[in-house]
Amino acid sequence: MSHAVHESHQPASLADRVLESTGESAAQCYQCGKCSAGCPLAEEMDYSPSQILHLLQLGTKEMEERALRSEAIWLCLTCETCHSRCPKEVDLAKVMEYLRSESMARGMVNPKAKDILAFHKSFLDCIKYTGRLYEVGLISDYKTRSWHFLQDLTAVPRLLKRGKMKFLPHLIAGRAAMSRIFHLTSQRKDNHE
Amino acid sequence: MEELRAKAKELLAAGTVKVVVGYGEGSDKYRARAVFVRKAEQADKLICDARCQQNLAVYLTRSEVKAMGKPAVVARPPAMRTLLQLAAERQLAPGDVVVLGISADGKLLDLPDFKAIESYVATVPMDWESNPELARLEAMSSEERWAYWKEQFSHCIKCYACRSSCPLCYCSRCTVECNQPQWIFAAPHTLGNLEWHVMRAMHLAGRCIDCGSCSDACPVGIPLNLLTQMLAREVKSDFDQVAGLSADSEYALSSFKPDDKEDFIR
Amino acid sequence: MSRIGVFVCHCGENIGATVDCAAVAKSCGDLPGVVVSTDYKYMCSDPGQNMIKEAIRDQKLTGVVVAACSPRMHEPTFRRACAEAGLNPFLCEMANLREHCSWVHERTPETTDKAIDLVRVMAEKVRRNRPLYPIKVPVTKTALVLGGGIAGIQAALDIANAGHKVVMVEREPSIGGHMAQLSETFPTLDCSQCILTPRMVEAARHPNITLYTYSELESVEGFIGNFKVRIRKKARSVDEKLCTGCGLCTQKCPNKRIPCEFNAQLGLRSAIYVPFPQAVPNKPVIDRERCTFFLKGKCKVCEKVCPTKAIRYDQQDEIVEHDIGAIVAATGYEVKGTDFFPEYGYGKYKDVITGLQFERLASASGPTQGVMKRPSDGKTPETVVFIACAGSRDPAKGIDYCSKICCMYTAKHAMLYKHKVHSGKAYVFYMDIRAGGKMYEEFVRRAIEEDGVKYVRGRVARIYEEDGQLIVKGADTLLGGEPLEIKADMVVLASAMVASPGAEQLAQTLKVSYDPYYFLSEAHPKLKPVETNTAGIMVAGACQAPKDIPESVAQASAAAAKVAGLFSQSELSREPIIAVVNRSAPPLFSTCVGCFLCESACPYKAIEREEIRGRDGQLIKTVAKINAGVCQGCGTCVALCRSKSIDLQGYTNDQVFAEVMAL
Amino acid sequence: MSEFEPKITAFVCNWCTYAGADLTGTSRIKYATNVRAIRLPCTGRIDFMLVLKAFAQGADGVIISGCHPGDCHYTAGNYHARRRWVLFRSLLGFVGVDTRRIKFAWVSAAEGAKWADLVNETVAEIRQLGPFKQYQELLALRHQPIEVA
Amino acid sequence: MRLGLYPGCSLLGSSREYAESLRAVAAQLGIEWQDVPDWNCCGASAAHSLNHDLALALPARILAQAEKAGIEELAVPCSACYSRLAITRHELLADEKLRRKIAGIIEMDLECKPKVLNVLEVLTRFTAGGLSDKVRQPFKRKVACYYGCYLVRPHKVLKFDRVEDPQSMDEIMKAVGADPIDWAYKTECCGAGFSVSRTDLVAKLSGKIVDDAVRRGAEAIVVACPMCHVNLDLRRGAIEKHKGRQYSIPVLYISQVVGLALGLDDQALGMHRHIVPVVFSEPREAGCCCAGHGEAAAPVGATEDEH
Repeated sequence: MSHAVHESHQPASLADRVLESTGESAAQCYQCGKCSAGCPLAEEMDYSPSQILHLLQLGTKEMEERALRSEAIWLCLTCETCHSRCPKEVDLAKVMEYLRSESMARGMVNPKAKDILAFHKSFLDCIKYTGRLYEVGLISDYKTRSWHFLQDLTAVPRLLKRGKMKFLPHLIAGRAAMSRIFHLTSQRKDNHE
Repeated sequence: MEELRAKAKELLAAGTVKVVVGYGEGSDKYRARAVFVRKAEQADKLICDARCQQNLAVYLTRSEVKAMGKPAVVARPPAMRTLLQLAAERQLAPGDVVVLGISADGKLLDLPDFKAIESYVATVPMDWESNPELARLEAMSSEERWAYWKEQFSHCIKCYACRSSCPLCYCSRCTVECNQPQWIFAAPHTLGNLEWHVMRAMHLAGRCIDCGSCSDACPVGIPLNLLTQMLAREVKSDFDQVAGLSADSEYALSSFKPDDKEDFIR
Repeated sequence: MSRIGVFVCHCGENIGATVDCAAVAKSCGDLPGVVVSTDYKYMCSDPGQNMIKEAIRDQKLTGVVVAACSPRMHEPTFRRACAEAGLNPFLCEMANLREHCSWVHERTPETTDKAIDLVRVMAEKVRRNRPLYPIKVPVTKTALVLGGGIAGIQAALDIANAGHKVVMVEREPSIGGHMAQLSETFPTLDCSQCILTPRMVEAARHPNITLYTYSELESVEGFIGNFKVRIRKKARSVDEKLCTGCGLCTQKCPNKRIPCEFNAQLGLRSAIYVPFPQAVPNKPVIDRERCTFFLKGKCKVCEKVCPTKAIRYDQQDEIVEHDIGAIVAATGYEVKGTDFFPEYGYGKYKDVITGLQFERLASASGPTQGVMKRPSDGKTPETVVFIACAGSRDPAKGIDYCSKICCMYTAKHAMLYKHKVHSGKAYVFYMDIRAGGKMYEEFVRRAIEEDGVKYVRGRVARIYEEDGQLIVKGADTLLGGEPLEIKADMVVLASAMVASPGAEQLAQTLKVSYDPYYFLSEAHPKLKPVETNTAGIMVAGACQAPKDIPESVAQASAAAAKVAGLFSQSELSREPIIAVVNRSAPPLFSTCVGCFLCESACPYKAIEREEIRGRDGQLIKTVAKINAGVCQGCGTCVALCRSKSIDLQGYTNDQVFAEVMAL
Repeated sequence: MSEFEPKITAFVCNWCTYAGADLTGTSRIKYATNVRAIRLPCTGRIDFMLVLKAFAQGADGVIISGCHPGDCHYTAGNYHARRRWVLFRSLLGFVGVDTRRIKFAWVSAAEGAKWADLVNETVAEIRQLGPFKQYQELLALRHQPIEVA
Repeated sequence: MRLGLYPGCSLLGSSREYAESLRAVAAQLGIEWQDVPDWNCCGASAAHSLNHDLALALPARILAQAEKAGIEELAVPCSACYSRLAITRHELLADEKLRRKIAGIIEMDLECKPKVLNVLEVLTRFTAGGLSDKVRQPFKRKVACYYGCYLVRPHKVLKFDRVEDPQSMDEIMKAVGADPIDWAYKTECCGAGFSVSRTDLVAKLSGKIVDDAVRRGAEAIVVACPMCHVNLDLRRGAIEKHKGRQYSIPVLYISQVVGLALGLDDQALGMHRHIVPVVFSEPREAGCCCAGHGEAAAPVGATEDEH
């Protein structure tokens, strides 16, 4: 189920690519809206989950781009509420996951999503080098990426006070393995710039 | 081997069975042959070693053996599958036969009923799953395959050893014996031979339990089991059914799914 | 030695202009066994037919080939002609020179060659034809109707009124089925019981109808026209003859805290009970699982109070047998309970109810006498949410199909609610409104336009309780899936319609096929909607698929018509084109080895097992036997039989083989 | 004519394909004369041996056609037939028969045109493949002529 | 009982108390932890937001490491990690090709043998039979059992408990003398990985959760997931700001509650590490543990909010 985005034979429509790489078919959806009804962040989204699927179903170039440029795909928390209730058993979280990666691959990331993306990247970079999540490193790296230098300023000392943050990262032995994993799985410019 | 003989003695002595179908010394030290032990004291005629591969279940449906009374049969995994298939085809009922199962490594197995046999054979792989010869033929071009089989069939002398060695060829009248109409040319020439073997393979499709007796028995060495093996694999891949694994299995050709494969039908 | 006549028809220009009919006749004259071969302008005309008849008489023909149009056109005509001339009609075959030759080819030598081939093929077949005689099956003119709902009642009455006997079996203590539970019916809003109860009484009183309530089908044997059925009369613990239905026992019964099935668990009943006031028969039964006497061994209050001494604690189940000619299955449906819906609270919220429960709430005879009160606290619900497609069209829940009636009854429910609670607010969550039917769309529009029911297009994701109210989390897909939260006092689930419990078992007893949801299958989706693939067994109502009342009634009458048609003759006569298992002299008896692999290939379950026994009664072998009454002659078993022990009359191996060899 | 004219035997069911072919006629749609159709009640009745016999009789191609799935007059005959053909076809393929010589189709009573196309396309394709030499060779090895009586 | 343990990154940092309490409780119940050697981060929730292969490869390495160490059952306290490991295992077992591919990426044998257990599954093994003999100070309080997303969804894969309104944590709570309330937000999402990047959304989502728990009279929210804990505890300031009111309800790890009931002391259970002090309005009948506890007893709302 690896992503097909960069394989030579690229299926014509976005829906087809989603199907090929996630096994989830947008055509399955009959637009009952149960996903949107249950989604914790539906009201924050520019397109509700069911609309994202509808964009895929319509499948014109414009519609597909709207889906890929949407903020919705970034607001998806992969909480799986939609999937667990979908009468047609569409794993929307998986679809969103795919859309995010293609959105990045094609440089269509919605500007409003920059913070979220920045965090994910900081997070991954962090474990890429240390093997484990190093919260201090994560936060500082995230701040520099996101330019939110002041955020959580007051939280940090309280965390430190309660012994919840260490100044030095845990370095795992298999760091070589980690960087190889990252290298092999990110044969695509999209993952980390 | 000793425990086998002991068991056979016990069964015959107790009168649980009237005959034990097993392996005995053959005409020379390289061969084993089927023996029908009917007295406890003769049980020592039974042997069990690497030479003993023939599928003895073939005798169970033969009237001569039936006449002897309730049998016990020494069964290697293929014979076990035969018993299950025969049961599925109403030729055997539970309790009709005592099974002296022999595991691949020659151990005597305790297989009190069909359920037990089922759970054992489930663990034994089929030959068709990994027969390089199958792959070799499929790699050939259509023409090459035709040439191959034409050559093979040209040798067939219609001795029907394939049929008599086959535990599932138990019909009281074989189609080849029909003369109203004469479905298959009686004379042994390539076309008739082809018809005979194609027909036999079709009649075993979804039933063959892959013991290989047919090709072992063939005096001119035609690898007949390739035909049935190829079909067995089709049945598995297309209909997800395997013969000989259950005493109440469905017959692939008298069952169906509405969405069965039909990519070749326009 | 066969003497065959070949008669080539010109069909005016239709064949003659393209095929050289004379040449065909001439060349076919030389075919082995052919003694007459001639051509004529119109074979189907009287002179033409006479030509054939004369030839049969004068030439003592043993077989006839008419080379003309399609057998699907004139085979009956020419076979009749042969019969009139004293030749067994099944010794006549047709070669299709028109549809399959002259009309599809140009006039070329090849076309005539093909025509000759087609005749030769048939000549070779006819040489092997054997005289066949129509199969006669006696018909017992009594119908068995399974299920006493509206479909069963309708079917029973129609058959009975046609002058035939009917045996009616109902599982519950009273007939009436789900329709008796309904309040009003769409689209007319007339009271369900008002239109149903007269029919129930009529059925019970009808001289031609024998009614078994609180009874179940035990077994069925035989085939069309000749079924033998056994029916289990469950012990009522009451002597129906003595009981007058005075109701004293039910009033005095100390155990009155049992959830009432008729009121869909919303009301209570006693241990000895009559399901509902208008029950037919109006005789109580003792619920032995709940009766104090049966549980603890003492009580017997009912026995003490019964004025006619009709109570029978020691009554046993009774098995009755009937000879039956045809069966109508009308076993109806069930609805999914609220516990089927995790996201709607696993049934733990009292005020989340099913449509059927709402019917009881709305019914004047219901636990609230038709006053809108919610189950939890009896408060009048100010806001009610109706959820359509609850469980239906929901593959995740294993129910892919549309329950068909929910759109309509949900509109009706909302309407009824608004009529009862004018100030109330009614919301309907729907996916599509399916209102195909006479006055249906108009009805739904009325609910929306006149009664102000609010329709929201979307599925509800979750319901939870908060301060005695139900928070309904939905979304409005017409507003782009915008989340929509409604604080409701009551929620009504139009929960999925499913086959009634035991449907699968019933289907197996009847040997009729059923779909993955255990709805019984009709013989043909378009052309045989009430027959099943087992001859003589019909389906009616929701046991075949979700249906509303009008449809159920229509199908019931259709089934009744089929039964009446069958009963219109005292003998069934069927074309002898059926499969036959060979028989031969001892010791073989038959070449059949009894593998019965053919059994499951038969779409009609026509293959039976025959035990061949010696004089001493010793079982020699078990072989297949085709039930001539049931076999339809598809020949699937014939092609399947390895030892060629089965053959198909009219298309025997010998005949078909010869046809191929003639080419 | 000089060109090779394939001989084709068709096995069709009575209720769908035979009726469909009738419709081809009533609609006066023209097609090649090479096909001889044998009428059987149902595809379920078609014994695979008949196909071998057709080839033995010198047929260069065979057509097998019946009701579409779900439309079988006998509800399920065609489903059983379909399984039979799945296996029979791969078996013939395995012994080296060019399976293009056997055409399987669903032709309903309403598909008169489809029948004509089926015949024409089959004839054309078999003409391409040429006479069924392989089988003919075996025929040459025949000892005695087939007894029809 | 010997069980494999995958602590996960947060248990070394932001949720040390979870680790501490878990180890303390384990000692009491006789669980012997075998940590996965040289484990790495599972990637939740960032990896599967960006790159599917990576999202599989990271957990796959953990599984492989556990396998190599001969671990048969792998306990995963962090439910985010649990979800990643369980889903990865499921996907890899379902797709031979994929498994070989990932095995190639991590360059290790990958049979996916170790069975993945969440903390509730582990604890239930001890509470199912009733803990009464071990319970010294029944935790006699109304608790809101908060399961969050990752313990129950996707049900098809995890096949754990009921997907809506699950019960296992409630049962464990009953076993230690607590009184689990019936509430609406058991499985609603808290905002998960958005804690840092979209604190505003987390405040909103977690706000609903805290609010409902309080309105229904819960005295404590019980969680089994560091992410949930961070959002409900560390982000309390943001929540209060968003809701415009203050909430004193503490957020405890299930292991801490069990620990208290077993009579372990606060320090050992890391009670002092919460941002929202563990203070209960009225003391429990059965002695008192936390009330007025110096270290943690900061005044309600002392959690000044971010910038």
